[in-house]
Amino acid sequence: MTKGVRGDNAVLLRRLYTSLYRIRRVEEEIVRIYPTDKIKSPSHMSLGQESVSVGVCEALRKTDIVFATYRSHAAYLAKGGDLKRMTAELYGKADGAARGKAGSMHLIDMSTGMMGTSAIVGTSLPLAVGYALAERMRGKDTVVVVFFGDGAQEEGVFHESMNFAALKKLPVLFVLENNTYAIHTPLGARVPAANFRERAATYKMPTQLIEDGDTLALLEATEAAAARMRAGGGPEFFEVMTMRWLEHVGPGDDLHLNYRTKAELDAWKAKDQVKLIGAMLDDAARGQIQREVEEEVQAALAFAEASPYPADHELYEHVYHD
Amino acid sequence: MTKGVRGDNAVLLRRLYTSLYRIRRVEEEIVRIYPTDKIKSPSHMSLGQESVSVGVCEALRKTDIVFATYRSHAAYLAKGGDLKRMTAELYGKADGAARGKAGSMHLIDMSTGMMGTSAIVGTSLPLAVGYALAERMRGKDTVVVVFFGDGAQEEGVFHESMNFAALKKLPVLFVLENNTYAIHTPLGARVPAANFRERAATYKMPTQLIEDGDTLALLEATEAAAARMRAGGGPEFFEVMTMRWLEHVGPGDDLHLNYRTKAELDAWKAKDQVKLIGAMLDDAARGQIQREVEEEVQAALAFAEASPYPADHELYEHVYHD
Amino acid sequence: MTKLGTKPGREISYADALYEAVASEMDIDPSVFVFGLGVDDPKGMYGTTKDLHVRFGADRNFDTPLSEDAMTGVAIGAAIAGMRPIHVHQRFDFLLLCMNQLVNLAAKSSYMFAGAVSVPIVVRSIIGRSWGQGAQHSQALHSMFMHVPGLKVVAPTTPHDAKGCLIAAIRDNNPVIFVEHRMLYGNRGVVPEESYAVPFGKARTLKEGDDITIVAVSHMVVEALRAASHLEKVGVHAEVIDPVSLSPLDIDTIIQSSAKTGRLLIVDNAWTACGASAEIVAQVVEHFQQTRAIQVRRMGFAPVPCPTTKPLENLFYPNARTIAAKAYDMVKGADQHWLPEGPEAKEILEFKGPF
Amino acid sequence: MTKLGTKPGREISYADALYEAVASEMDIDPSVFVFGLGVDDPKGMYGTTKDLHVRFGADRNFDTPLSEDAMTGVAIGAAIAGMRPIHVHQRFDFLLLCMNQLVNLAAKSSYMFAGAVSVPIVVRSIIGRSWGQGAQHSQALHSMFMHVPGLKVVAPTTPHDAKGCLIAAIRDNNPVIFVEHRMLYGNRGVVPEESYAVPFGKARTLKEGDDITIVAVSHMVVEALRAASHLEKVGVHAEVIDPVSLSPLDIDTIIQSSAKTGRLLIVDNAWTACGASAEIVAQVVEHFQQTRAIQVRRMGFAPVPCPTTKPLENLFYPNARTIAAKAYDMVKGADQHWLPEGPEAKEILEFKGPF
Ligand SMILES: Cc1ncc(C[n+]2csc(CCOP(=O)(O)OP(=O)(O)O)c2C)c(N)n1
Ligand SMILES: Cc1ncc(C[n+]2csc(CCOP(=O)(O)OP(=O)(O)O)c2C)c(N)n1
Ligand SMILES: [Mg+2]
Ligand SMILES: [Mg+2]
Repeated sequence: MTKGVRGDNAVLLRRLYTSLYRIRRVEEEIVRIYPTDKIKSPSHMSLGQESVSVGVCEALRKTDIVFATYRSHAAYLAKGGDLKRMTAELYGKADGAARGKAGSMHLIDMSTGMMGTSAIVGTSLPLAVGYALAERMRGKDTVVVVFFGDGAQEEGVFHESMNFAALKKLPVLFVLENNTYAIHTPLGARVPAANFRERAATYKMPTQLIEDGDTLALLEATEAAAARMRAGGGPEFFEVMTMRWLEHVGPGDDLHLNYRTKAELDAWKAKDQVKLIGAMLDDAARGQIQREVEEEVQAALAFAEASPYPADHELYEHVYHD
Repeated sequence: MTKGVRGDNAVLLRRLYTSLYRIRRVEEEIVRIYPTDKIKSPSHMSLGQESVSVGVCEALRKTDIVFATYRSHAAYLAKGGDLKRMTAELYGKADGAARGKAGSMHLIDMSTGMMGTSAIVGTSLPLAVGYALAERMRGKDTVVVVFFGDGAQEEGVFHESMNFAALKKLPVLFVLENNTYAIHTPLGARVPAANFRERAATYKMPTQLIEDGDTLALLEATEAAAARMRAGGGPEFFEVMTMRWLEHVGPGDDLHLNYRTKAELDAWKAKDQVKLIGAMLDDAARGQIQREVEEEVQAALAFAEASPYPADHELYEHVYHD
Repeated sequence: MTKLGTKPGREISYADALYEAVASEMDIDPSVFVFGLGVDDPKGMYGTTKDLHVRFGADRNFDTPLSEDAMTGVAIGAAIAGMRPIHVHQRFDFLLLCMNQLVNLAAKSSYMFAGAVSVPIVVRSIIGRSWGQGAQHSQALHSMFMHVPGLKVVAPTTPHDAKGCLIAAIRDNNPVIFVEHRMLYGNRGVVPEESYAVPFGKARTLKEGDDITIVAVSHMVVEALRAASHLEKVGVHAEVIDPVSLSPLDIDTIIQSSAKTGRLLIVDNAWTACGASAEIVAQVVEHFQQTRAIQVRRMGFAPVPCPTTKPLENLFYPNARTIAAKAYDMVKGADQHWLPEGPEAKEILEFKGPF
Repeated sequence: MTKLGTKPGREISYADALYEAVASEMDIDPSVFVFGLGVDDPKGMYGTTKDLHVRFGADRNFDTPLSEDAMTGVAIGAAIAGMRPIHVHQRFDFLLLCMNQLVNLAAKSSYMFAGAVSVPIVVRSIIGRSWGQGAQHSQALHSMFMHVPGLKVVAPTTPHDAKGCLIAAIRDNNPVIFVEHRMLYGNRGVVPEESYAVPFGKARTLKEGDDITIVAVSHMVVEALRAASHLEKVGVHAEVIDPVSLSPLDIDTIIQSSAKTGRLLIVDNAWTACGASAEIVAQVVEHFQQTRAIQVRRMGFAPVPCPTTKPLENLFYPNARTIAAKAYDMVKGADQHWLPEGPEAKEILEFKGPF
């Protein structure tokens, strides 16, 4: 897997496993509940890709900023987003992260630096750059991370955002979550070569490849990159190989669609980061985390169930700020 | 300058010089006439950059296609566009290339493969790709050239167009006319590094640098590239170093604006391609060409003067095709 | 005024009608091709492009990178070269990435070049709704395109018109924004098997009535027809008009009906500000001037972004009951507080996510 | 109804008024910054941003790569972080590259996130005209933005309002599309030296009259005032209203004036289809319903792309004479064939290219 990590390995591993397992369990519950129609919100599961968010966010400060995508659950939770407000949001309830106006595709928790996500592919890239510009103008040493998919790099705004971030030497960490598919379309149908780091390097930014969604490698790499960025080193680029286990959107499997193979998916499941990190803990520690997470998840779901729907007059609120 | 060129050097050189000198003289005349207000059309002079269009277009067939920019005069004429219809267009007259509806920024001559130009930077790039796609679908071996400026490569659509052309292996020659300025802004204020060929190479296309707007080098390079593209080799990318002599738009000098130095401009003027190619001819040949061009240019201006303005009812024509 | 044939015949869905239109045109015209994100994927754009790549070859129905801006330019370039590309967008919202090419290039080329080029492209734009599509997956921006000379905009509602308009759009020598609504895809209706074009610029009167004219756009036509049924039960006879084509717009049919009823309610499947509904009102009153004061009302999306949570989403859209109530007030005088009973639209009730 | 103070005072140009607004806000609020293509170049956006980088530092007035889409996103991201960016576009036409960020992100963020973020950006959009700007450098697309909830749209006409509205726009906590017209830049007027905000949603009656209400937008206000002078000479008293702010729109002032005159002519500096003029007509007739049949007419760009050649360009735009003629017909009855004598607008006559 990876070389040694920071000082207190045990504490760190417990934190990582808690974060990973929590995302996993919440999503498993979403999958279970989805068919009941209680969650009427197109949900793009992070299941299988949890480690990308967890590895990166573990290296960030609370004041650092994360921009992510409609596949938002992992980043939201990894950056410390409130679980109850997330479940309530998916239920469309008034206690949701955005009072039910956002749904799964637009999670937000400003108090933890989790910026609201967008359902238009690639659109958060320049926002992250702009946020970093603002922080730098005010002399802060904030690091801004933007997660995006392999599909997003095809949008012109990716090129424009990389160019500008590099030009202005802004502290933006571009994290390409390469799950090799955009919905059902493999990379081969979209790019002449999957040489994303090579291209990123032409913007004069350091790049790194993280294989297998390796949580610990990502954590270490992010810590180092964040330190360089805080010191004014300019943007960096990570390509993280990973795989979603479920269909593009929704709770189901999708092997019957035949756009990817069972062997391919099984290979990824065999190197499941949640299991691998869990295996580094002893049974007692792991069991305790699992029990605590279970309790928290069930409490969050109960909270969502109990929360009221927003009142009718809320339809007209929040369009403008005074 | 460059190594030997095709068979009948003398004929070729006469053709090249005619083309270069013709563009030069027309633009000198536009500069002269402009203050009279007869040409009410924002004109972006090619003056100083003639060789880029001439070197490339000389290597093309009449059935090959050129997409260019609002800085359109050189490409239009080099691809064989009708000079009379061009001058009449600048005068806003009914005999113009587009009956006065287009002006300098939107020259077109479909009969010679000169596609209508756009005043929105970068927008012709995907059109060229689409045209090439269409030709390939119909089994034709047309080559499509798209000229664009160093500013255009900053637009997202450049990235998207390069990616798609490379993905589909389309016969598009991307010709970056690098005059190092976008209006008054130097490259240093717009890109972290001027490594355009490096980036183009990441799209898996062959790239070449042509220094000093070298007409003959460009001709040779284009001939070779066109042959490869006709054989299915996919898109290629040229970066041609060049310099405009006049202000961004309009007939004036602009050294008083202090965004570039006299020394810089003088260095370019010293390697003027029109002069250099002219010097390869003997005095008699050069003199004859100059006289012929002069006649043609004056005839074209007289034609433009004499042409009527379009009739009022034309305002409503051409919005839709039946 | 054109009527839909009511003679019995083969019934197919709106989605199948779209498929049939494209397939039949691809069959007779080799210059027609289809592309866009997901058109050849296992779901085949809700079935509307399902096996075109199998039937006509992989280069005539192909997926693309996520590059809406350039892909629009590719369509324009191919059209200038003489092809008839159909560019498909899973959501209308994504067209916001294509505005530069559509408005600055596609709409302008014929005119700027005095007819030297034509740009026969079809831009299929699917409006999303339901299951929490939210603010960025539910927009209907047809009025932005109606604003721009050089573009055509059509929004067929019935399977019959879906097929006929798509065929007409493909054959049209101009850029056509083809507006579809996801909630119409399952609707079934009589669709001739043979090829036919529904000409643009002809509205359809789907139901006759003397008391009020209801002009509805896209999915709102379905709701307006339901509203008209509610109204019949209380003795109010609404005339329901589907413009079908928004640009060009058949204002004459709307004017004639308004002259008859004296009341005009326009229900757009969009926001009203500077919308199709505003344009229709303006043209109607410009026509009548002071010769006739027509009572007019507009309904449309609430003037807010679309919320995801179901209770608010329900309020965001006009529906059969609120349309009926508004029409009733217009006929009987304001604030009658009549609201018919009735279930939510079945296509919305039955729709299951995730998308 | 708000009136412009007529007391004498310092006169400056519209362009200088814009400069003064930005400079004074940058002075008092460190979160304000300016960026866009050419803002710090030797021409300083026609002087409106001339030396801001010298006065306030190179990071508060800076040029950008040609990347309108991302730069809009950069503005939004910076605004979410608490800054107040002003993004300047040399031509309104370039905003077509920004539609996705402006409509899908800027307009939606506050609502989607239930007020957790605000997006206080100003998008300065300069309309081009004259000297053959042509189809791609002369568009005025404000109605597209008026259509979208979550955005504000203002189009000041006088130097006084240019300064006051820009200050208000900068202080506004929402995305504001700030519409300027190149032909207004040289116009001079009384502008207080001190800082002041002109509140949005208040129209201005620039001239009073009883015979007809002329509502004009942007540069057409200047032409409408000239038309009103022509009309005075033949005894027709036009009231001229400048909405100043298009979204929110002060329809009350327009309604009151229309009630007084019974005639409403709207002259937009844009196409009419689904335009601001359609929206104003619709709101006015929805207000009066059958209580009052107001005579209404719309004028705007010819429904074609803008041609470059001067004779056709002249026909493309309404002008003082054609506006006066239309108003005269409305007051006296159709087809009077009266057309006042008069020179072309001086700002257009005097304008020399190249751009
Ligand atoms: C601009 C835009 N185009 C298309 C879509 C439809 N769409 C949603 S997700 C997606 C695939 C994105 O793939 P990728 O960026 O690799 O992210 P992943 O879903 O794999 O996490 C597409 C095409 C969209 N939402 N936005
Ligand atoms: C999309 C867009 N943005 C901005 C402009 C304004 N503009 C016109 S030309 C130009 C500079 C382009 O520079 P480059 O591509 O290097 O071409 P050059 O003028 O040097 O030939 C700019 C910014 C425009 N026309 N279109
Ligand atoms: Mg992916
Ligand atoms: Mg340049």
